[in-house]
Amino acid sequence: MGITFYLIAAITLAGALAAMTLKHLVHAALAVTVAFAGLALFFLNLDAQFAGFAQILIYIGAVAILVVFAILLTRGSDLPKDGVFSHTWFVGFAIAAGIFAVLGWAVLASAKALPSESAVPAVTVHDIGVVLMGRYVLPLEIVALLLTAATIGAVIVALHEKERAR
Amino acid sequence: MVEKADQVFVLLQHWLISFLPAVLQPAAAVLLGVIAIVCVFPGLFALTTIFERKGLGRIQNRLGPNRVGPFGLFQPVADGIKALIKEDIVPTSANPAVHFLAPVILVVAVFMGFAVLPMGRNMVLVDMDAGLLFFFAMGASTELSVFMAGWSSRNKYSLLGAMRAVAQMISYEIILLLSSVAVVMTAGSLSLPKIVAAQNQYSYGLPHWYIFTPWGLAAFVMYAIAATAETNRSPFDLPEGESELVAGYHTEYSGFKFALFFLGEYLAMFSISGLGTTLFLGGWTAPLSVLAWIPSWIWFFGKVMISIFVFIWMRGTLPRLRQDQLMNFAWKFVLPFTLLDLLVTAFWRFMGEGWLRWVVSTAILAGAYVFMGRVGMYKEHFGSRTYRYAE
Amino acid sequence: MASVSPLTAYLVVAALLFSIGLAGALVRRNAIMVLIGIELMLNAANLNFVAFWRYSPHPEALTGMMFAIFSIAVAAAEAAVGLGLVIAIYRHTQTTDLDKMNRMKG
Amino acid sequence: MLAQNALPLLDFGNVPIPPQAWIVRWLWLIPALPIIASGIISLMKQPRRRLSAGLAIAALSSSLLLSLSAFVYVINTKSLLSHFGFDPMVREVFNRPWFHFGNSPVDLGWLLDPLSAIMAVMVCFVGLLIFIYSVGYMAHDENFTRFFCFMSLFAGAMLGVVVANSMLLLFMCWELVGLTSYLLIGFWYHKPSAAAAAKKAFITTRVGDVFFLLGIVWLFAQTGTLLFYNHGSGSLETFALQTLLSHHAALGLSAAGAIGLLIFAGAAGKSGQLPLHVWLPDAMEGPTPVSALIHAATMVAAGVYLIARVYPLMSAGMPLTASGEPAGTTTALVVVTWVGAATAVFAALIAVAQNDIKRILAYSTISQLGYMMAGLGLGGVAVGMFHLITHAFFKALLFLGAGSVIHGCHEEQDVRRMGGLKALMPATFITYAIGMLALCGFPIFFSGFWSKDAIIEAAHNSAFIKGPYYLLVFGALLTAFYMTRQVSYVFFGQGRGDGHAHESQRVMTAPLVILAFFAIVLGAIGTPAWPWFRAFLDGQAASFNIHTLFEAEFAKLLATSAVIVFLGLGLGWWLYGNKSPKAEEPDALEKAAPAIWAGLRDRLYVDELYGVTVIAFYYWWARVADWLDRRVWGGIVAAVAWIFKMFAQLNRLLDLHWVDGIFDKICEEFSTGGGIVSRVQNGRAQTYLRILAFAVIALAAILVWSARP
Repeated sequence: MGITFYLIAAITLAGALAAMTLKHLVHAALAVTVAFAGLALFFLNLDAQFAGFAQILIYIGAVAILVVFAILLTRGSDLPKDGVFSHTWFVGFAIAAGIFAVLGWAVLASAKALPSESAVPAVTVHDIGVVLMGRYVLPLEIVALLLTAATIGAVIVALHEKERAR
Repeated sequence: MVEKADQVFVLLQHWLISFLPAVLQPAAAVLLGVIAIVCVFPGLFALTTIFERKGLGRIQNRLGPNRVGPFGLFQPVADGIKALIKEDIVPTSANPAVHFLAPVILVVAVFMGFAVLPMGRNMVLVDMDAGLLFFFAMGASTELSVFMAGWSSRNKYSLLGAMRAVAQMISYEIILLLSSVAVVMTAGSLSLPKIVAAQNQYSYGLPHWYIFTPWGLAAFVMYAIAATAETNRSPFDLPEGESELVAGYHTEYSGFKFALFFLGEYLAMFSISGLGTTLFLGGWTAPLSVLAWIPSWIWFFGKVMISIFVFIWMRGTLPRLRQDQLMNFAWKFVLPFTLLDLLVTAFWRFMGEGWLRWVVSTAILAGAYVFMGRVGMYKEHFGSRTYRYAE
Repeated sequence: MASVSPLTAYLVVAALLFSIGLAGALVRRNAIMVLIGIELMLNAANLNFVAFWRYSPHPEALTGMMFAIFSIAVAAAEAAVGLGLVIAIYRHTQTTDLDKMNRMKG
Repeated sequence: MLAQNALPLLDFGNVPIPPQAWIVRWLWLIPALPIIASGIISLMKQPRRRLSAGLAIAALSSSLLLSLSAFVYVINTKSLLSHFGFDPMVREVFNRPWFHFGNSPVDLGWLLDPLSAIMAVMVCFVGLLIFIYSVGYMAHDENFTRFFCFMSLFAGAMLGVVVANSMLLLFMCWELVGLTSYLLIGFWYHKPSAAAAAKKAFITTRVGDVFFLLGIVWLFAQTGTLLFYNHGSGSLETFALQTLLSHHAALGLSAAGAIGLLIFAGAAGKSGQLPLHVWLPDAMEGPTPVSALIHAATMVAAGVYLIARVYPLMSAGMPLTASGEPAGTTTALVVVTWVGAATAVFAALIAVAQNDIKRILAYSTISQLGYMMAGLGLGGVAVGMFHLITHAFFKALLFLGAGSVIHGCHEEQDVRRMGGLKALMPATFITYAIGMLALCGFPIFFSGFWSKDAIIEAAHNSAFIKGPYYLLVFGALLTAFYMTRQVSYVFFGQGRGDGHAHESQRVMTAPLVILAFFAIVLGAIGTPAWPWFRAFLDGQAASFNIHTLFEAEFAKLLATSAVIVFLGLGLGWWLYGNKSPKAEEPDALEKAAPAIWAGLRDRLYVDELYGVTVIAFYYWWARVADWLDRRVWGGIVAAVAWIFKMFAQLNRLLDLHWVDGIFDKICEEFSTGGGIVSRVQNGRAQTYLRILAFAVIALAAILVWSARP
């Protein structure tokens, strides 16, 4: 529980909060990128090198870019005219707070039962590869199929329909 | 003596940190490495700019810079001073924070990539287990900075240039990654020093570089194409096509921020050349076993400089592509071919030693190349250009 | 906070992140921001997985890590399809405001 | 099947016959290949001309190869059997059960014996030549692929008739032949006359087929099997024939005789025998290759082939002498003989007064079919079949020649508008002349002479039926006469047509030359000196004996027929040779006897007779049925409908006031309730998400509450 943890937590939560509250969509997208980067740092801090780099590669390199593309394509970079939040925003915040209360209570209530091994796991990329190709080969194939389907699906969904072109 | 020359920088580092208490030694070693990288590559950048301008000059049948210093060698210094003392203009409508952060993030992310490149025997800053993944993660981060630069400038040319750059970089990053995966499959590691070590063998005095296999050659060609596109170099320099977009995403940058972009671009070129060298050209290993006495870092930087020369040469030779040609080329030719190359690599791996795998792999790749190039790309009009002149 | 074990701290951070994401998903009017909120929620879950993996008695089984990696891959697919849908909806309705997308009203 | 036939041979140990001959098992491929080809062609687009024609020809060529190997197999097996002292009759069958009819299984099968082997070879060969000829003849037709589809199907169906070993299979293929003949005759369906002719052919043959079907059913009822041969239990084998003979039908006929006559009615329909011949001349409306195929090799031959196939049934109960020679005849055969002989003369008479080149040939075909029938009735299978085979070749030759003439004269069919083509179309002329001489029975050198002579000889030698001999001889005279008339009109004299005639292309003349060659040489296999054909069919060895030609009895006959032929030729040449009358000028015979000429020209009023009798009767009957339908049945139906309508009215009232009222009330309540609930579904995704999250909180609360200590 070093200073690093608090620093990263602060960066991540600040990024997430900014993303959810900033008016300007591009700013929000950049803020969420900060949150993603913070999460990647969390992963590195947790000795999960592979997951951390994958997080950077996928979330910062792909998802964030995708989000800003979508924002620009839907003219989201203009400021919204009638408010960022929906008019019943209070209900939403209340429910989110309720969820946090439930989760927090659950975590704190079970704190004693949680494992707390502190030895750094000696896991190399090679081990991950072996497990991916061995025990988790079926999920891997399914994810591959899912990604293919998602790629095709996204292309088809977003395809420009010629008849409806204005 | 030979050994000493090879390890001169390592020994220097050890000698320097030996003056410090043991607690501080690891941190100091890293700090020294970082300082070395931060000093060497910008120096190389300065050297390359004059090299490029002179080279392009020769290609275009003129002299190039020749006023500042002997043979114009001090031109980069003059340029640097000019960039530093120039007024830093930020457009009024621009988003100042993002506008400022973009070049910084770019340069930082690019510098990060050098951390895992082995520049000589035992000369790697961090020997990371997932080094290659780290390199690509950092490479992916540059895209966002390009977008930030283009968007925050509030300029149509900047935004268009940024969008083009991002689209192009995303498309070609996949190819870059997949062509590297072929090497990873064979070497069995994501760690770059290990990949170099796997190539550090000789039979009949010739090295076991991956470029000297059918799949390796194919992967290298694809890697080179993708690297050119990834660094926005000609003929893939559409994001900065001055005839269309003024200067692309850094149109609104001036002074030192512009210099940072300039620096970032060249650093990206170095790092991607360095990675290509590491993956396919045996990194710091000598091309012939008899030449192994020459220090390894000389080989590494020599290979990188040759790649840089090829970049410059291409820039002086090839015309720019069209946007649709660029995308079609990436998705319809290079990507399928790279995927096929992955299959061939797996095939190579499991076929065992012998001449048969050479014949089969070469046949598959050559057949696919001819088929996809002739048949698949026929409609994309990549054939010889036709010119029409005014009557 | 010194008495809090590392895992608990990570879990609390993840819960906070999840709630922020959920709040965003519940109150933002823009569909893209709702998707970002959902991504944040997914990431919070990933953080939980990795944290559990790190502090579990058998990290060499790699279960939590694998879960996180697969979850990242699935999230990428989800983002692609979700944003594609947003763009498609935008083309039809010229808006990404969820409050205006109520044609399915019963 | 085969194994049982060949097993005794295996006892010798060194017999070179394989225990299972593949050709028997794969015999079905002979009809199947053209049928499959036609199926494939039917899927092709119209412009795929070369491919469709190529496919049809390739399929039929393959069938020809298979037929030839079957033929060779029969010859080889026969010589082997006779060499080892067995009965040299080759008859191998391959049967498969198809379905059960009550308790009796209905089998399908195919049969390889000399008759089917030689018939299959003939059909394939002549058909193939006609196919090749069609490529040239139909070259300009837009429905080229459809034509080859039909032709291929037609050839396949005919081959099915040939190899069938089951009355049922034979009948199915028989009907398929009928269908395709309808399609082909009506190929140019946009011509009303062609459409009418197709209909006429279809309906007329159907009249015969009804009797045929009755015969089949009767046969099945009596013998319990429809197979021809099945190792002693087939319907044409001794046991079944004995059963049939022991049953007596009406008029002193045995069941065998009655069934034989019913089957003959079917054969008469297909082969255009006397009462049912009317469709054949009209069938000339189809394209010429179709005429050639129908008239020479396939459809009309099917009837003769059928009689030859069921000959054991027809001749059942025939008294035999001690040496096995027939010592009497049966009623069925007598009927066949008389009908055949009458048809021969009748059709030949009509042919004299026709002016359409193809119509003359059509009547000639009917006449020759009469000869074949008479030959079957008088001399048995070999005599009739020999004429069938030779006739197939020279009649195909004549039809294709006629087609070539028509093609060359720009679709002109009237012989009076032709003339002088001898010089313009030399290849056609020479081959046509060969065909004509073969048909006339020009002595010694032409196949027609030997086959026709065999029939006349059989008629002369027959001790039981005398009349047909004179009819047949008169028919031969007429044949020579009308063919001379036709050839004189077409090829000699001055050209009378408009437009310039030209020789046809190679692809059309080449089949003519091949057919002409066979029209000459085919006679060699059936001369009395070397009766190979008869021996082949009867399963005996043939021996060469030149002296039979010079026996007094035979020489007398030979001389008679020669004299008759020359008389006919001379008469024809005297009246028409090199005269080149004008087209509008009355015929030479018409000047002599206008009344007879008019009768002959109008085809002896058979069509008109049918018009006032059968067709008029059907019209009247149809009118009665129509009246019944409209007044009686229609009235009943209307009454029933009215009653139901009344019921429906009653029902409607009930529905309107009671059922609907209650239902509407319930629906209203539902609608109000739904309106209240639907407020929750406001179409906003976030509302749903909130409900979901709220539910999670609620669930957690319940959990916490219930887990409370």
